[in-house]
Parts: sequence; C-alpha cells; structure tokens
Amino acid sequence: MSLVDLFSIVAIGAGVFFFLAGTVGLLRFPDGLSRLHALTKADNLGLGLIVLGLLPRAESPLAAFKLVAIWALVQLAGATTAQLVGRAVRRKGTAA
Amino acid sequence: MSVLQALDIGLAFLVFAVAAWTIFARGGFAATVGYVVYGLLLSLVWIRLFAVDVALTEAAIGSGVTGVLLIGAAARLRGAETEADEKSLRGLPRLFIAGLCVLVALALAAVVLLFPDSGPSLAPQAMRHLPETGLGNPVTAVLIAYRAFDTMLEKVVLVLAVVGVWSLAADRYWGGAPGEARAERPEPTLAFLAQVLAPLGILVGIHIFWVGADEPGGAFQGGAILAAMWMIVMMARLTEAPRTSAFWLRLALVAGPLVFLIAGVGGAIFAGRFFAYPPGFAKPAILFIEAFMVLSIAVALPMLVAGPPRREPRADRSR
Amino acid sequence: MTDFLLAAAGAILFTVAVGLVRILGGPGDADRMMAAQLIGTGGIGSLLLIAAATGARGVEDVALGLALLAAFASAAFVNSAAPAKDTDAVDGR
Amino acid sequence: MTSATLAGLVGAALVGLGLYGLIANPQPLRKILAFNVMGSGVFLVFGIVARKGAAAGLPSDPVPQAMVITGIVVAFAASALAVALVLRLFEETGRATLSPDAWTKPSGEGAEAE
Repeated sequence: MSLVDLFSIVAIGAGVFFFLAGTVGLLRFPDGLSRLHALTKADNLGLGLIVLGLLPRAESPLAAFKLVAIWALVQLAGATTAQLVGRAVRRKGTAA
Repeated sequence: MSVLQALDIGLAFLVFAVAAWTIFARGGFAATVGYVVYGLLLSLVWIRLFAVDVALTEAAIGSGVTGVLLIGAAARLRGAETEADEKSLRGLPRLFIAGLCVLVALALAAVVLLFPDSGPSLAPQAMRHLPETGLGNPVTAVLIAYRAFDTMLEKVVLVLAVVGVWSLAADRYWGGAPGEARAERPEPTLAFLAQVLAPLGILVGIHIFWVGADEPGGAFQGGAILAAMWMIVMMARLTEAPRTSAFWLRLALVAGPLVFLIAGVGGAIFAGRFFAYPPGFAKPAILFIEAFMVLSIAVALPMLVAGPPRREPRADRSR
Repeated sequence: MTDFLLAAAGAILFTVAVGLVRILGGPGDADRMMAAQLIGTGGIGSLLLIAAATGARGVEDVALGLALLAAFASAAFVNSAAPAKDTDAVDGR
Repeated sequence: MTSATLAGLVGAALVGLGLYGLIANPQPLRKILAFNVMGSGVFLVFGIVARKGAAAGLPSDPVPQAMVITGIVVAFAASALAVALVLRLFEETGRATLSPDAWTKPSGEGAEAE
C-alpha cells in the first residue's frame, strides 16, 4: 500500500467518523439548536476530510480544484442554512 | 456479493423508502421535504447507471429548482390541509387501489427482468455520425442534431407552460410582476448567500453549457443552473421579479425555440432538409442554437417558479 | 482501495439514512430542513467517493451542481415561512 | 443482478407507489408529488433500457438518456403549471382538496365555486 493510499484511507475514515458523529448528535440532542450544531459538524469536517482524502487521487489540477470548490460551496450552503434554520427555530421559541 | 452490489442495494432501498415517505407522510410539508431528498438520491442512482448527463439534469432541475417550487407551494398550502383529507378513502376501495398498483408494479418488474441482454439500440448509429456533428458528447448530439425537432417542441412546451401560469393571474394583475410586493427588507443571510453564490453559479452554469459539447453537460443543465442563480437573487430580494409584460422578458422566453426553428428552416434552404445542418458548419450552428436555448431555459424556469402575476402593472411601470 | 472508497460511500449513505428516519418525522419543519441539508452533504460526499471508485466521467460537475443548490431548499423554506401568519399554529406536530 | 436491473426494479416499484399516491390522496399537492414519483420511476425503467442497449462501447445509450432529460424538463413544466393551478384554487376558495366530500358539503365559503 502506498503512502497516498494510506493518507486517503485515514482522511476518508475520519470523514466518515464525523458524519457518524453528526448523525448521532442529530438523533440524541434534545432541542433544535443543538441538533443544528451537530449537523454542522458533519458538513464542515465530514465532507472536508473526504475531499482532503480524495485530493491526491484527482486526475487533473482542474478536478482537484473542483473538489475544493465543492467543499467551499457546501461550507457556504451549510453556514447559511444553519443561520436561516436557526433563526426559524428561535422565532418559534424552544418548542421546536 | 461485492461492495458495489451492497452499495447499489442499499441505495435502491433508500430511494424506495424516501419515495414511500413522500407518498405516505402525514402533512404536505413533510412529504415535500421528502421529495427534495428523493430527487437528490435519484441523481446518485443515475450516476450508478453511468448516465451523467441525466444525473446533472436531475440534480439541477429535479432536486434544486423543483424543490424551491414545491417547498414554496407546500408552505403556502399549510392552512389548506384538513382532517377529512387524511381520512378519505378508507377500507375496501383503498385496498383495491393498492392491489391494482402492486399489480402494475409487478408487471413492470417482470418486463424489466425479461429484457433481452442486448436489445435494439440506436447507439451505434449515434456514434457513427458523431464526427459529422463535430461534437464529442453523443447525448448533446441526440438532443440538438438527431432529434432536434423533439427538443425544439420541448422548448415550446416550456413557453406554453409559462403562458399557462401567467394566464392564471387575476385580470387586473395581467402584465404585472409575479410575487407580492414585500415591505420587509431582505434577509441579510440570504442576501449574503446570493451575492457570493450567484457569480460562482453563473460561471459554473456557463462552464457546464460549454463543456456539454464534448463532456457530460449541455444547454439544459447549464440553463437550469443559471435559472437557479436568478431564483436565489430574487429570493434574497436583491432584485424584484420583472413585469411579465416586459418586452425583453418575452423575447428571451421565445428566443430559444425561435432561433431553433429559424435554424431548422435555414437547414431546409441551405442543406436540403428541415433541421439538417450544413456539413462542416454543424458544430458552430449547434452551439449558436444552444446558447439561445440556455437563455430561454434560464428565464423560463424562474418565471414558472415565481407563479402568476400578483401586482398591478401600473404600480411599477417605468416606461 | 476501490472497495474501501465504496464502503466509505456506503457507510455515509447508511449513517445519513439513519439520521433521516429520525428527523424527517419532525418534530418541527426546521428539523425536516436539517434532514434535507444532511442528506445533501452526505449525498455529495458519497457521490465523490463513488465517482473516484468507479471512474465515471464528469461526476465532479454533478457534485458541483448539487453543492451550488445545497442551500436552495432552506432558502425557499425561510422565504415562504416568514410572511405567513399561521406558521406557529400548524407546526410542531 | 446488475445495478441496471436493480434500478429498473426500483423504477417499477416507484411507478406502483406513485400511482397509488396519485389515486388515493385527495390533496392536489400530494398528487403532484406522487405524479413526479411515478414519472421518475418511468425514467428509471428507461434508464435500464439505456444501460442494456449500450452498444458501440458506450457506458450508456445516448438516445434514451436524451429522452429522459427532455422528460425531466417537461415534468418540471407540468408540475409548475399544476402548482400554479392549485395555489389559484386555494386563493379563490380557501381550500385545496379534490376530496368529493369537501366540495359537496354546504358548509364552507367555497361551495358555490364548483
């Protein structure tokens, strides 16, 4: 096994772990805002680590750039969604 | 069983489960969110079928644009759900319908299982004539060259749908802008998202249209992404929806099918047959047509989502 | 290595699916939007992994499109929820 | 079983599911959703045609692919028109249901709109 493969395996494995952690948080946390907190972990770290693990395997610089761009866009979407949904949760009080 | 097969089975199960949620969920909003998730999963399935062009279309239109349309509608219709709706059709008729639907599904499944391994296919012909079109992506060649008439009519369908939606306006709103005039200021988070996303999205949309000649992508997918960008800018209220009587809007709507039709007639004159492209000139002609199709799609989809006019045309007339 | 990538994709899909079961059911509409967001991110992640494993061409563009549109459902939700008067009444079942 | 056959079978199941929702649910929005589920099921069945008919060294037959792309766009246009109709119905009558009971009952402000 080459060093690149090892790097990919470690990074992607860690990414999967964060998806798992985010989902467990989503399942276990009692109120809306903490669930949102758990969700953002999956977004940021989970996908970020997977992209990191796939980067050395990219076929071309353009493909690698696209991978990073995808991650950045999901970051943006995740941050915005957290803001928007968080505000919707707060408007409704702690009932949700 | 290989890992890939296990993944396929898991994905298939997930798609079915989410679809079942969409059908059986209590409450229209919950079902609609289920449908958005379902659209996203479908594009994964299309990737597994190696139909990347379809996956792109499904991702952009099936999940993104349709999601905005349906979530908006579900939120507005929230007050319309009644207990009676949930209770209607009980007992025997319901079972009877369910039985019939299972029969339909089983018959289709039997057809799927009985498919010959190598059925009749036009793929070899499509590939043989690909060099004549100058394109590298056979799907684009089918859409714009081999089945050009189909695609042109489909653009007409989009225009007709827009006309249909607009015609639902009350008489006094005819020609006005869709959407209520809202006094509230734009949500700052949404405005920020739109400001960052729109330039990038326009770039990606044009990129997907441009590579569509040789790689997966094309006018539909690129146009849908551009449409989505206009939608996010309107949702963030950075810009208002235009008056439906605006000349530029109507021109942009019909530009796609119009240019397509003119090219078809031009083919009849210069290349001897309706929708034939002159040899050696096919690729520029196809890209030219596609550019106008992108424009029409990018304008038609947001107008379909925005709905019928809801403001009096006089209120914001600026001519 | 291919098997590892596919297994990782499967693991993410499975995790996300489990989360989906919980939050599609509510309690509130905000939770359902989180479900859409989670499956969006998870879907993009597993899409990239599947693409790397099977070598299908042009898949990055699909992921790029999905990433661009990832926030759209939430944007539509907020946009339509804000002006309505009766959001609190029907919600939270 | 290949992934194409599996996708075809899911497509068949989706057609059944969508058909049921289309018939059994009286809310128009749910009917629109069900119709779209049914449509995508048909597309998936078509997808297996694309995968099986893939001759000429292609991963997938371009002709069915192009037709499915056209279909997705047309399905969207139809859904948008249907949604606009439902919203208009709701605005005019204050209710949006296709349940026959709801419209024949004299109570309710929209009974005369039938």
